[in-house]
Amino acid sequence: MTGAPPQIPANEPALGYRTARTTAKVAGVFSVVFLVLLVANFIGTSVIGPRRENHLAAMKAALREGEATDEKLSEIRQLDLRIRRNRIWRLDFAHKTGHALLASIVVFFVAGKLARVLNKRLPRPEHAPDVGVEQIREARGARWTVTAGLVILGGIVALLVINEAPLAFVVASGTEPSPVAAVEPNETGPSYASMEEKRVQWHRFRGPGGGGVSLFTNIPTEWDGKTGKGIAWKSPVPLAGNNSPVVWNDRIFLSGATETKQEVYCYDAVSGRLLWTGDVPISPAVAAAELNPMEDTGRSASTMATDGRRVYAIFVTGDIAAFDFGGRRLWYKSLGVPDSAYGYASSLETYEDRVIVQYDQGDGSEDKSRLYALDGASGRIVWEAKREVPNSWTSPIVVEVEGKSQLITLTDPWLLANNPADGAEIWRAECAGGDVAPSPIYAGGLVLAIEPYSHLIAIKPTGQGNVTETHVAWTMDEGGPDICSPVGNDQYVYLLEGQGLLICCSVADGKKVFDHDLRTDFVASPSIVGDKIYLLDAEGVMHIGQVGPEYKELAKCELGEKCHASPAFVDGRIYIRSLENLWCIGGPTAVGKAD
Amino acid sequence: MNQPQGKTDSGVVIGALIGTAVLVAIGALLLVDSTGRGGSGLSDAYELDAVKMARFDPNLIACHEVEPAIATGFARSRALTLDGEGRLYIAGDKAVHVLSAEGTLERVIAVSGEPRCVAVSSEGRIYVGLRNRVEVFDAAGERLAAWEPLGDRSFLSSILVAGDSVFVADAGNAVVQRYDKTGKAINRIGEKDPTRDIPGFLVPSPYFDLALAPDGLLRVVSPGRTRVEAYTFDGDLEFAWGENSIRIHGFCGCCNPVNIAMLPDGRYVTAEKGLIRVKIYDADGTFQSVVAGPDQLVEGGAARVFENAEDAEASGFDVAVDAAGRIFVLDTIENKVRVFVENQKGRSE
Amino acid sequence: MTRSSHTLILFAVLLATGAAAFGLERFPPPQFETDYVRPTTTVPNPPQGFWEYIDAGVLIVTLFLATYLILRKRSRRWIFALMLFSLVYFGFFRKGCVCSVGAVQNVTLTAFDSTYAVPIAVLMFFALPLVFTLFFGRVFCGAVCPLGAIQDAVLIHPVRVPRWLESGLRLIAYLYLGAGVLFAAMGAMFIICRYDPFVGFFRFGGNWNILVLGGCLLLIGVFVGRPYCRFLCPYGVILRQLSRLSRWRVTITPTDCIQCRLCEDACPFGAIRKPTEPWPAKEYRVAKARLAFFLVLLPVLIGAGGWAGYELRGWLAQIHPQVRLAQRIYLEENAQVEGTTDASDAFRATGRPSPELYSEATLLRDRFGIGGVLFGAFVGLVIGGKLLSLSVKRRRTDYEADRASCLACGRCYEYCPKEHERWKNRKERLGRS
Amino acid sequence: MVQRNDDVTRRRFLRDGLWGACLAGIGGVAGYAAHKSQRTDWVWQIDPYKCIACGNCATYCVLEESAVKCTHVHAICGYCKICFGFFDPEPYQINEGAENQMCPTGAIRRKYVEDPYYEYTIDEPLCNGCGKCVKGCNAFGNGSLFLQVRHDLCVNCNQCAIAAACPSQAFRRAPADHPYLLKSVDHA
Repeated sequence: MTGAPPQIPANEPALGYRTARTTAKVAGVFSVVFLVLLVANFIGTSVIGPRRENHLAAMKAALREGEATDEKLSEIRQLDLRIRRNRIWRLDFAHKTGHALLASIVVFFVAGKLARVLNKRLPRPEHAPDVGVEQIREARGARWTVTAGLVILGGIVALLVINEAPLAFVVASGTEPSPVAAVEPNETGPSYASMEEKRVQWHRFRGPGGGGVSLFTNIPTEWDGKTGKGIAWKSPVPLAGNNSPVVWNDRIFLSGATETKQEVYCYDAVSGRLLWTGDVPISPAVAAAELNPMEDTGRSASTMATDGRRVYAIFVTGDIAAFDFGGRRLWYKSLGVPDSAYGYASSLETYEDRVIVQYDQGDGSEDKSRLYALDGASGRIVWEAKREVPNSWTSPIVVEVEGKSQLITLTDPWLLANNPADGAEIWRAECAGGDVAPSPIYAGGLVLAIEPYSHLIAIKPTGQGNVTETHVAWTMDEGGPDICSPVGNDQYVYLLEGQGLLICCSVADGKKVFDHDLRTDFVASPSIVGDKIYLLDAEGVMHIGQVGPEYKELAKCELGEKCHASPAFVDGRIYIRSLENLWCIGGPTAVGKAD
Repeated sequence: MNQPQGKTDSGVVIGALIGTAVLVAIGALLLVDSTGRGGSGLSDAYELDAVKMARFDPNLIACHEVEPAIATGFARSRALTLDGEGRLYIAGDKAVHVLSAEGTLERVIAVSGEPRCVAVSSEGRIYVGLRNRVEVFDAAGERLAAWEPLGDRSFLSSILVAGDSVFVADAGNAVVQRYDKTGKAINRIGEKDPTRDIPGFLVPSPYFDLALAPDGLLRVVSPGRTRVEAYTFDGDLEFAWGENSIRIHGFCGCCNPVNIAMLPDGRYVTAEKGLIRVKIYDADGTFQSVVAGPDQLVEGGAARVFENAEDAEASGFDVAVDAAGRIFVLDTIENKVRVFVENQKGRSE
Repeated sequence: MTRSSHTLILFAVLLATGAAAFGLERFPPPQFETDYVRPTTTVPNPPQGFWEYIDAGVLIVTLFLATYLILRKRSRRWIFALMLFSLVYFGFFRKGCVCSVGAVQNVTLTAFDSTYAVPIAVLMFFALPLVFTLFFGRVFCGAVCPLGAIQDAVLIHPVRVPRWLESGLRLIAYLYLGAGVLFAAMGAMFIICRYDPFVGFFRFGGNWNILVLGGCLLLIGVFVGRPYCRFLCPYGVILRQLSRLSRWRVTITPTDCIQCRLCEDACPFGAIRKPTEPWPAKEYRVAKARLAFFLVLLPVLIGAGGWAGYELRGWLAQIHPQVRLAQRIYLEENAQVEGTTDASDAFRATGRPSPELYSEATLLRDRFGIGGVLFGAFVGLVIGGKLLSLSVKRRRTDYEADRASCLACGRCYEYCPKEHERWKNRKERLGRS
Repeated sequence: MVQRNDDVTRRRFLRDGLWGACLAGIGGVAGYAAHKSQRTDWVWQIDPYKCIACGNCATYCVLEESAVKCTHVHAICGYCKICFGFFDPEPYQINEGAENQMCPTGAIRRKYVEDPYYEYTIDEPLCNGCGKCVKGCNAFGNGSLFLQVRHDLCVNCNQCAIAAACPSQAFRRAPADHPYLLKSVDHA
């Protein structure tokens, strides 16, 4: 041993030790006093305060019932003042006492520690017992305590497992409810949303009527995905898909799929949180069918649709399912694996409590194409219309013509109008050929249909039977996009070619008004919001133009991610699905000051 | 450790101290309030108990509900009126729904904006008040006219056709505007005018209703004064009645009643928000009976409105009366119309 | 402001608040005849964000300083001074929030909640102490953590906690960590913050129960060195394991151990390990068998833990307010309880159908099932691993600080005669120069 | 001996590997979080449309005097003569006498502006966040009174104690650059 540690004297406590000890004791006493004061104050606040308040309340009640005198009034006011003053005084007292308590405790510990240091003694190791044995014993002891801990834990677990957690609602919610139970409990209202309700939502591909026209005018025109300006939130979408978001109030729905999984997602419009994920099974027939959709189509190109109560999704496999807004799957069925050259891509539409499926497949010779209306609550087929047409990639629209609903579908070569109530055909016109993908729209009282690479044709939807000879309003031969659907209002109709050529015609006569080359690629369809046209290119840049006789660019907003899906425009917000994320544009979630 | 003397003694003390501390700590931990039922910590004296406030003598209820309620088909319904044949005209969202007396939807009239109020003339014309303008439709739903919009401050909340005049209650300007049937302004009623002893309407929220009484006078609600005022068509204030009280005989809150309707015999039906209650007052303004109280009218009772800002804002129920004296209540929370019939009448029929 | 921006704001409010698509229309306020001016609503902004970065900067500086003081300067006084500074700055001045211990949950929530992202400063509070521990041992615990500091400051009369008890109690910390991460991941609550025993002292207020809990822990801390750090701290558990791998660490002696035994009782945290002695021959045989048994037991424990965690999902889920609410609503709807609560009233006031709530809560319960499996398996792993490590013979020739348990407080330095020699030498060297 | 050396090297290799793995793990977690991270901090705030004014804000806050206070947006206020945020449900008279007030701390001031309007302002230091007035104003009036977390008082706990006790889950984390969720007006 070389050199003893300093400041450790032999046995005599160092100078000041006693002072430190006394200080510590005094500080300790003070601490206790302050603590008692605090507790007393707390008790006073919670016991005496309410008693006085009740007295006050009784006096007030008496005042209302009986005769009021100035004395009574002033008595009440004085008591009221006393109560309020007392409350403030007690708060203040607690605050001060708290600080005093802290100070005395600090003094106590400083003095205590000091005393300890001053009274430090040289360590005198006792005779070491057999270290080896001791270590073995220690380890054994520790093992036993850990084992004891294990046993205690096991006991608690056993106890809890035996007494099942009180989660009675689990039974009520049920994971796989029967279709009977799934019928909306809403007994008074209709089990579907009215057309009027739908008009202010975005319940299907390209919004109400499928025309890409939003009734809202408060849609943002400025954002930047990189800096986050104007972005309310963005949330990752687990599985890829080219389908577009649909919106009902504060819920946003979209789907995604891989070869092994088909999922439906519901997001919260407020937070962007993924509220639930729904699974759609893949029918066993798919494995045998060697389904091989084109990569550009993907496995979930069909946009979902909702009737305000339930939401429906169909996938490239022909598997269709319905969910309630809480994420329960109501039913599921396979419509048979579709025989589609590029992969099935038609989106869904809803009519009353039905979901409409355009199911065109094959080459037209095998009698396989159908138009279905399924019961939204059960999935049962309400009606089906056979049609001798080959596969198509357009989406059905339900429009109101002269107060009656028409279900319009575009195929090769027929543009067909059916009665959505019973499926009966109303009229048909021969107008397109080849592989049709752009969906028909209804604008300016005309149904407009595109034949890719060829022309745009306008049909008056007022006829009966074959109207090819009688009801063609005009044809515009200056080109036809192969993917993007047209968009139009009462004055203009716009065509957007995949490479960025925007053609504008007059709805009245089909005369070209202008064309304008945006020089970038497009997959998403254009939309009109008020007097603005929104064009989302494949790189995620939104070109916002003025609707009018010439193209005037109003703004250009970048998202910074590639986009294939058409955006949804609802009530101050735009929902855009990029390849990876769902974006909500429309300012931050928190809002600035009121004026 | 290095405690030469008194080792065992201090050991016991320390052990006891630690043991106590451990027990107290565990106790404190287990007793941490995780219920969220602490409330404001104030005594009951300061309680604002909606249920207590909503309470009234159930014997005062002199009506019963008939038929199932009629769905409006709106997400946000706003106003209700009836025509001579008992058809219901309900304004909501961006349309007016015309329902047969049995409650089947007959016609949907699309309106260019959100309608706030609706009235039907004897010849079947439909006058729809939007935020600051009036649109006129024929019975088939064809738009006949759109009157010149009023200013930005305007906020139309009620409309009434009486004889050749159309009266529009403008809550934003707190005045009743009288038009002829072509939309030409005739005069303004109820503007503050000390010379005519008119105090001016007080309209703190977008509820401002008027009705035509069998005596030929207009009845206009001045909600901020919790009273009903009677005016001639030329704007002379004849009389007024109404008392502010949370109790059943008065109008509660700061701006009630929100809507009124006149029974064929000249009695009033009033609707209040906040504490949603529909009551009947006799022709001189004396409280008579209750049609329905908060517990009958709102699922979840009075507390629901107190606890939900959205429901509170939608709690201005509209009332209408048909020729037979049936009382129609437009539930703007659940978006349906409920029908009530007075008990005596029900029996005598 | 333009009219359209007003509308935008309104709609944004509606969306932000989850109101239905229809507008809650506003109504023009009264027009005043007098020249009364409507006051504007002013709302004070939160303290500037730069404080966070100052905090992070102070954290880095204190960590480096602590490393220097502990590993190079080897001065208990300086370490104590730095510790007091940390206590005053991170604790009393910055009110103890955010701390590294709680930051575990923020990072977890980031991974599981798409709407939440941990602020950079909080991320630094989480990651920096871990990195430092990986290099230098638990210097964070020694002189930077305000929770450790407040306990260290009150330690006056250390008593020895038997090894067996210490090993057993430490399991609580692992359970706490697992639960903290689980509940943060599920978005239920930050329990580590909610039950933080000392933060109430830093803020001069808080839940009374928690204050009492903190007071008790401090009272215990007068005798038992840093009870929270040793038996409860969930972050300490991570630091423990990382510290086992640290590049540099606290050594009792600056040179080599002369087995003088003076430091034997120096550590109030029981972190000084004695040199080992060879086991008796028969012990080896038993030890081998035991080791084999525990090796087999480990996967069994993990499996059993996972199973138990899954089975307990219903109980675990109940800490989530949504699940409790669903349960309450169900009971009320089926007339199994009397009356209503604020929560159930509030739910009913939203007008949402209860089945929707049930399926949401069931979904949550199922997610707790997955979380429970992982949580249970983790606990199984910890217990199994603990039993294994207690059955392995370690070889130590000197007195040394246990890598995992050493809190780097520097108390043992002055007990080592070699240290005094170093001081003397340095003084001499200084004197010569 | 040779074997022992092997053992030691193997151990060291294992230990180094583990060390590297831990460092990489921390880096990975930090990297992932940083990738998602935002520069702004989060603060707690009350969604006024979810708040049911249960009163918990007055008692559950860790501060002695709650950081939640009543906020009044005058742009929404109707300047009612009879304000049920101010008056007792059954006031004896319509004046400012203590016997007629509802606020337990007398934190609302009523001031005559002109016939028939009265201005109401919150005396913030007195307000304890109990939400009595919020309930009254919501139910009967325009809802211009509502509770907000005042960020000059709030210490921004990582887990807000009131949020944990909020029965309507009205508390949520808001970005620090938009720290308030005010009710707003559409005067368009």
